[in-house]
Amino acid sequence: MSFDLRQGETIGIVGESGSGKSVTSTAILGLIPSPPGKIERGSIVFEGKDLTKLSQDEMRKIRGNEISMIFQDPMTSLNPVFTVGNQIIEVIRLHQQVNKKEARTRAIEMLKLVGIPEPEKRLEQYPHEFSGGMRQRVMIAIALACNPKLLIADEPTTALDVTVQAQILELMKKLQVDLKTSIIMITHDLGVVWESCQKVLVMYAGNTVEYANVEDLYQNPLHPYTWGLLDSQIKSDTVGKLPSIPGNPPDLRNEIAGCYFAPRCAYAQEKCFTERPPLVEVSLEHMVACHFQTADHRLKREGGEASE
Amino acid sequence: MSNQAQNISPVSVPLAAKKKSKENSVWRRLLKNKLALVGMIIIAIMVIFSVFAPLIATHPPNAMDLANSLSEPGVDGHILGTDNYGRDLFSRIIYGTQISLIVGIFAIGLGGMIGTLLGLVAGYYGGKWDAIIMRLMDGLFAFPFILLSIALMTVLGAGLFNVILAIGVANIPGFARIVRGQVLAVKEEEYIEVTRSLGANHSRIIFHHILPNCMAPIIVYATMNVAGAIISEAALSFLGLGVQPPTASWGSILKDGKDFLVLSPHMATFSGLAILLSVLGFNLFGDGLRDALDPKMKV
Amino acid sequence: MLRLILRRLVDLIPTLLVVATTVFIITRMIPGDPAAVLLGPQASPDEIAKMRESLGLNQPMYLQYIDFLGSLLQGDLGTSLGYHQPVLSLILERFPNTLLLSVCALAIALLIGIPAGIISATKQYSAWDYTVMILSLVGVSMPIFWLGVMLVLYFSVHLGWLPATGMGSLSEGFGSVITHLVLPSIALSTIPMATFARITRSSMLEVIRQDYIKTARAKGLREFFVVWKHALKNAMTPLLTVMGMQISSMLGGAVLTETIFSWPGMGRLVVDAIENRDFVVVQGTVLFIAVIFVLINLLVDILYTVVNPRVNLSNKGEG
Amino acid sequence: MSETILQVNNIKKYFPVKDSSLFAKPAKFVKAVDDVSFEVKKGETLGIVGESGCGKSTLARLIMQLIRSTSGSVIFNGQDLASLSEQELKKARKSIQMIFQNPYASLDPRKTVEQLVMEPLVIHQVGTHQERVQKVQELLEVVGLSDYHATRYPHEFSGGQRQRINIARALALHPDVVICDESVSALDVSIQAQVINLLKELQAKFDLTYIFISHDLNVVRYISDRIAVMYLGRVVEMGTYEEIYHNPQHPYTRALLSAVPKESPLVKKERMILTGDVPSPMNPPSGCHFHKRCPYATDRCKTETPALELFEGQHLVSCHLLGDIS
Amino acid sequence: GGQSSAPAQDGKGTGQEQAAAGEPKDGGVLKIGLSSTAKTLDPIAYTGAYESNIIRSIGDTLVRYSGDLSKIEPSLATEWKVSDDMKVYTFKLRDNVYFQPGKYQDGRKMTAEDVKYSLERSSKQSALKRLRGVQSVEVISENEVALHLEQPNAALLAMLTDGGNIVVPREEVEGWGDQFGQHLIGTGPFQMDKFNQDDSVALKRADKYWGPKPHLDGVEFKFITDANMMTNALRSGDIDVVTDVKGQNRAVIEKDQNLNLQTKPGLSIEYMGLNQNEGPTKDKKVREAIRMAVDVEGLVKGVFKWGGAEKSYLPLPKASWGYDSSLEASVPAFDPQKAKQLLAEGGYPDGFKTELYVIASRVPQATIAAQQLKDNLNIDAEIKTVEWGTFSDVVAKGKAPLYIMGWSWYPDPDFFLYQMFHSKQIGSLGNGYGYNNPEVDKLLDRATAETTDEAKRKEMYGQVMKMINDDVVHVELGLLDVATGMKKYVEDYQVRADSSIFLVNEETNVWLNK
Ligand SMILES: Nc1ncnc2c1ncn2[C@@H]1O[C@H](COP(=O)(O)OP(=O)(O)OP(=O)(O)O)[C@@H](O)[C@H]1O
Ligand SMILES: Nc1ncnc2c1ncn2[C@@H]1O[C@H](COP(=O)(O)OP(=O)(O)OP(=O)(O)O)[C@@H](O)[C@H]1O
Ligand SMILES: [Mg+2]
Ligand SMILES: [Mg+2]
Repeated sequence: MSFDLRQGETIGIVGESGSGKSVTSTAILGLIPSPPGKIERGSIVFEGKDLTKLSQDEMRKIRGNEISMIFQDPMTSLNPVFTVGNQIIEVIRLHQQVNKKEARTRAIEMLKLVGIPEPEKRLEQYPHEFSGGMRQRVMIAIALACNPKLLIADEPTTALDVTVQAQILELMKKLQVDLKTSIIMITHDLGVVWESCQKVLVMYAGNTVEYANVEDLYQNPLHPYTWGLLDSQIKSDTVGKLPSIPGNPPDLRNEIAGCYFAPRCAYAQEKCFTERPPLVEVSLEHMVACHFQTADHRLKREGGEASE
Repeated sequence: MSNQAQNISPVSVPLAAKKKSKENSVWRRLLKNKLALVGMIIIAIMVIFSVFAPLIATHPPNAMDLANSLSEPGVDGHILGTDNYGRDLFSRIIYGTQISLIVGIFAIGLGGMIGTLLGLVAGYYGGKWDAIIMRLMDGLFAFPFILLSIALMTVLGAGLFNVILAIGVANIPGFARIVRGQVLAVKEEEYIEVTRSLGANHSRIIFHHILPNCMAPIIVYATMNVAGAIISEAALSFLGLGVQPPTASWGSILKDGKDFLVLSPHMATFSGLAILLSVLGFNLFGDGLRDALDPKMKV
Repeated sequence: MLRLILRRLVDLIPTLLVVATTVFIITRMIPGDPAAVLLGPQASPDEIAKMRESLGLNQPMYLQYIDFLGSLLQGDLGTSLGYHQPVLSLILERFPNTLLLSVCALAIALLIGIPAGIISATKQYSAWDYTVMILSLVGVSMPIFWLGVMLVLYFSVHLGWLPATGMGSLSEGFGSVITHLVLPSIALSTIPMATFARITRSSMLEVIRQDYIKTARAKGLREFFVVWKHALKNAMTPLLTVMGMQISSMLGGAVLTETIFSWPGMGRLVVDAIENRDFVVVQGTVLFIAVIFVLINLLVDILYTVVNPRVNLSNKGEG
Repeated sequence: MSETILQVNNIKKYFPVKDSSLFAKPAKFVKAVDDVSFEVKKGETLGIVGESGCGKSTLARLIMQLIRSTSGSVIFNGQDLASLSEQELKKARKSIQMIFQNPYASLDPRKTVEQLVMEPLVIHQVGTHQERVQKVQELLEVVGLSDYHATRYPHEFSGGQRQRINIARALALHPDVVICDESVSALDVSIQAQVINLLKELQAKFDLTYIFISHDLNVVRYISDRIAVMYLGRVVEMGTYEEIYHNPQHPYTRALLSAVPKESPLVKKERMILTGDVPSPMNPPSGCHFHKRCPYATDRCKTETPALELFEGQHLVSCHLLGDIS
Repeated sequence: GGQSSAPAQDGKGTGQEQAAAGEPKDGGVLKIGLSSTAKTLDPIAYTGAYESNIIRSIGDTLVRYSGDLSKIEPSLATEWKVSDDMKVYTFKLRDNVYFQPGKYQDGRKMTAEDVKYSLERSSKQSALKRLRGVQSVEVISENEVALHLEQPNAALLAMLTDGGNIVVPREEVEGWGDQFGQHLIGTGPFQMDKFNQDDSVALKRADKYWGPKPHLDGVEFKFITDANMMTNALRSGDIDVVTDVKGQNRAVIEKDQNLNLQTKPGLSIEYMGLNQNEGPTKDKKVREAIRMAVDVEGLVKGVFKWGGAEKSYLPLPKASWGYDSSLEASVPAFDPQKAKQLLAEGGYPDGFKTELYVIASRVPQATIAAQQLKDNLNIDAEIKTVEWGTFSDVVAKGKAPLYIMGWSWYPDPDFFLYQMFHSKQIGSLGNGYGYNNPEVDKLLDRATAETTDEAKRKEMYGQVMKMINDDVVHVELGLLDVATGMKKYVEDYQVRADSSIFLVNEETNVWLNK
């Protein structure tokens, strides 16, 4: 997969559970546990540096400092046995030459910034004394404590309630404006993508199947998987039987020769099972990986809603 | 759901076969695990030793030759030398396998079973039961092993069974505590509540759901304690509780060997090695079994 | 918290009553007349009879029991038949020695067992891992007397670095006690060390897969801190349980170690007392040990809350 | 459709809060469910929405008699469930089943699918073993799993498939009422659609009654005939789905509706972002529980608890400002 | 074998060594390892031989045995005489004897009152009755006391040598009460310095000791319960002297360049007791068969692979003056054939099943004996290893069909033969087989009541042993050595057959040659 991202921009990565979204994002930080994982090939260029070529030490200086990350589940991503303050101060002192007191002041500032009332008191509390939404805000505070240039948000709102989810998305938007941070937003909820991203990357089984601007993708989705994804979202006006993608994602432990989506694809033909389609740019800044969606050939989308 | 019936393909796999296949899968997983396999081979060898001792042993285990006591390994056809009575050490270790195996397995089995049961009850029911059982366990833990053993001997008389009983009883509190801790965690799992919602009674919940999910630490703890049990047997035989001379057991050979440690270390060394090997076997097997019983472990 | 402590202390009463009764019954039940054992082989029957009388052993059992409970209520553990001294003072004289030995052994076990377990877990399936695991199995199957004699043969007899037995005394300087302490502590520490290594390993393997470890790494934390700060504290809970059990059995008297190294501790006291049928001492020590166990369990429960703020003590064990 | 199958009357659940200090009065409670009443008719689906921690699961547990209510009653087919003996309750449980929130945690990891689905049959001693095996095959078929899945373990399945296993298990005893506690919340969109379709199919086929709990309003709307909105242990609004979606009255319902993410990148949606978190049920605000986060709150809201009153049709609302907010 | 080098190792030998080593040097602390813990040193309360060894360095008795145990010598009493009816013993006391200073007295002179107090305390209050049959002690003058006996007792002087009968000051006894056992005060060469429970007892030189001035500054007794560790401690230099050396440790010490092993036949015998009243052994033929079927020679060699014991013939150790080697010949030799025949005559041609009780430390003896009984007579003697408390209970109650145990006490034969064979002792451990022979009883009584003359008494004891031999009560097994290991630099250390330790007296004065 490949994509690029400019300052202050947000890219959304969507795809079902297990489609490799988290692996991609942790790869950027060089955090794929090895063994078993390892980056086979390719490069990750951040501000001109290839992150895959950096040493562990250099990488550590970047982590949490220039690139930071918010994980999927706020309930399990904070260390339960340290106070929230401890965990924020830790990252500040790690990357900035400040003393304990200054770090503490900064931590309080951060908590205030993400909208946690009584931050002085809250600093001394443990994660389990926070609600899910507050924990996710703490995670954001940790991630933003060193003014990173890039924030990777791995499903930052999946575990949260709708109202809290709305709050968090709002907060991230605001912070992005203030801090000029670029964001990689990983989610399986297209609504979140519409809400907050400029570009979107659709992943299936570890591969990028489509990459486009958000509007473009919404109006003119090309990959059958993207169609399925769009269709199965329940909207305020959905009635009748829900369109859904039949079957289950493939087991990636097995060798699969063709297009990963072929077994579930209504449009699949023989070729799809034998040959992996490359990701090609079919129109301006719109890339798709499908044998039958090319610059000069289009599939006709059946069922669902036509978006032309 | 009868209206569905015609759509349903006939049951393809006969039931018995299926049951078997499940057991098979645990077994297969065990066999696939190389370390567990090593463990099983060790245990198998010990079982063979204990069953076929008369065939394997090179000498009668109790035949003394006082003139040739404590001879070095290899001398006069004594593979591992002789003990302080001039008895063939190899043959005694072979014969001793049986006692040591029986004591190790049954004592831990007994202590493990009772301890697990108590731990299950304490952890599951909590409250008063928990307090009573666990405080009793504290009390039992406080009892010196020797005192307990002498008392048991008095009531029940000496014998192999009482060695097992004494060591078993001494092992109860440890199991109870470990199991209780585990139960406290498992009983909060959602699938336990699901089972309750299906109308299951306590015993079904405890034995069909909580217990299987507590097995991992129980197995590990049990296999680790086998060594202790085998060694304890020697301590007990000196109190008159249990296996009496001239019957051979690893523990008693080891303990006898202690008095010749400096000049003739082979007695203590070989019996110690036998214990070590069996412990290795049990632990490897235990770890393998734990993994094999855990459907999540990929082998 | 205070409530819990108080409740546990109240719990202690029935425990002690049960323990006291059981130990009373057991000591009266086992063969061997204290008077006869005390007087030795040369005693004549009428001397033994006189001795029994003077020890109060010819009273009816229930009276002895009532006497025993009565003085127990007044905090009196009785007077030793063999030492002719109050049992409590006998215990209190030896308990610090046992405590010292156990604490040192525990420290060694922790300082080596936990790092070994951690390294084993962080390098799972490496040569290191296998080495540590095999060594830990050797550790649990190593008979203490064997290890003790070997240690002494090498370090005391061969190298002459350390004294072989005894405890030394503070009057010869602190160093004397320290040097006497080394070998018995090492011998006593092997089994707990091996246990800790195994428990730490499995518990670390669990913890290290958790999300918050990923978070810590994503912060740019050194692996060292990730493991030793973030992971370890989370892995402590099962370790504490086992630690509590190990301390309990050590304080109950590391009988073998104390015997081999002639360490003047509780273990020897109680075994001696059993062999000499010094029932009063047996009763006293068993009760004392029971109290210690309950206190250690309590301490472990309190420690749970320290390593894990989620644990709510008042709910634990009573809910 | 008109026959009432389940009735919940003024049910309350107060969890006592254990305080660790020695001298505290034990008078503190979490009012997880505070005076909730509703009825469900045969064959209908009642949706319950609300934020995390508002008492949805507790309500479900109360109905299932997994926990005892502090007061109030659950009447099922005319029987007060709380008054039943152990044995009678076991019988009643055949008719009410629950599908739990978390498909990952609600399956015993050490049981095969067959054992799991067969469990209710075993517990209630339905049929011979042979018949049970047959039944399991049928059930797996019904939920769209194949018979070769029967010998596998839960971890070998995706979330959607696991939820199917849960559903199969819940259906094993032919229940009348199925409570779905966030049964699809943990699933991916495409899987979620599969499961919802399945639920709807089954409802049609077996005339099931659902109580469908979720915090996803679109899902609830899609599946439910009537919807109850809960906030901090209380029902704040209840009505048919048209009533709730097209004419929401309670400010909280409105906030919930507006929090649903955009459905298109093309529209600009004005969202009503609530401030603050759900307050702790241990220490709920006085008066109307919602007043601290409500942009319209008046002084009256701070002191006086509003009652759940009929607004129009079947539409019940609990707000002092009923009709005043545009 | 330690025995072969015996000449240099008996009491006199040390004297020659001393000459070779040159002038004794003063100074240093001698560290002695004892194999059991001293619980209390109170003379009336102590129970173990280990404790009495410490007591002997602190206090003195009126009389003591000479180094070779051949005769009673003066100690606090300079001379004594026995009345004709043998019921009054009069002692003349040494005059320059002072107690060691303590908390309740400052080292005052010992008086006749102290002797009276101490001996009466022992005879009335001592749990172990170390002064049996003393009716009263009379202070005749400032330096003269008389002991009045209930009945004649020729063994009185032997009893008086016991550490339990040292003279102690009343103030200290009463002042310390229960604690006196940790703060013993006496008139001996060393005084209590520190009592570390279960660990060690440290003594320092007593300045006003009446005897020769000790060369040593002090003595430390260390309690080391594990025999192997004791030897290790000797080798590592933790201690200078180990007592009670057995088994492999004998060889280990002999091999070590820096160590000396001194060994001599002791006052300990081992035997198998044969139940006289119950089971197959009730029949004398069976008992004879058993005795003949045990190859004692082989057994002793097997158990004591590294030496330290010899075959025993009589129920009396050779170190006792009562020992009569002419009786050895009347003990039948090992003869399995004849044994088998006797057993058949006794009605058990195919052997029988029985039990052999033993404590853990004598399991090797039992193992070999049982094997021999099995091999030679097809008797299945199931070994019952029990700990001491149970053993003494079972045996004293006469419930053990066969048992192996040991006996050791003063050199006076009374303490062996009376204890083990007088019917009055049935019910106690000594006569656990229930031996009852009125003739033996009579002789044993006479031997202490009629005369104090050793020759006459020896004759009577000889007759007793003959009868016992005929009745087959014991199978005598081993006669154990007393073996002591020590650093080469320990000089003038006397190993005594009764394994008592005297560091300083008229015969010896231990010093360190380093
Ligand atoms: N440590 C690992 N070892 C082996 N396989 C892994 C590991 N981590 C992830 N995978 C596999 O890589 C694939 C992609 O996983 P990833 O976590 O990136 O998915 P995701 O899109 O983030 O899913 P979700 O929405 O559930 O977070 C999955 O098939 C997963 O099983
Ligand atoms: N056993 C219990 N003891 C004490 N408090 C409880 C208990 N169970 C639930 N609660 C509390 O009751 C309140 C309601 O919980 P409940 O689980 O019913 O919420 P929910 O609406 O299902 O939330 P979610 O969406 O997170 O599942 C919460 O504050 C919870 O902390
Ligand atoms: Mg992910
Ligand atoms: Mg819930």
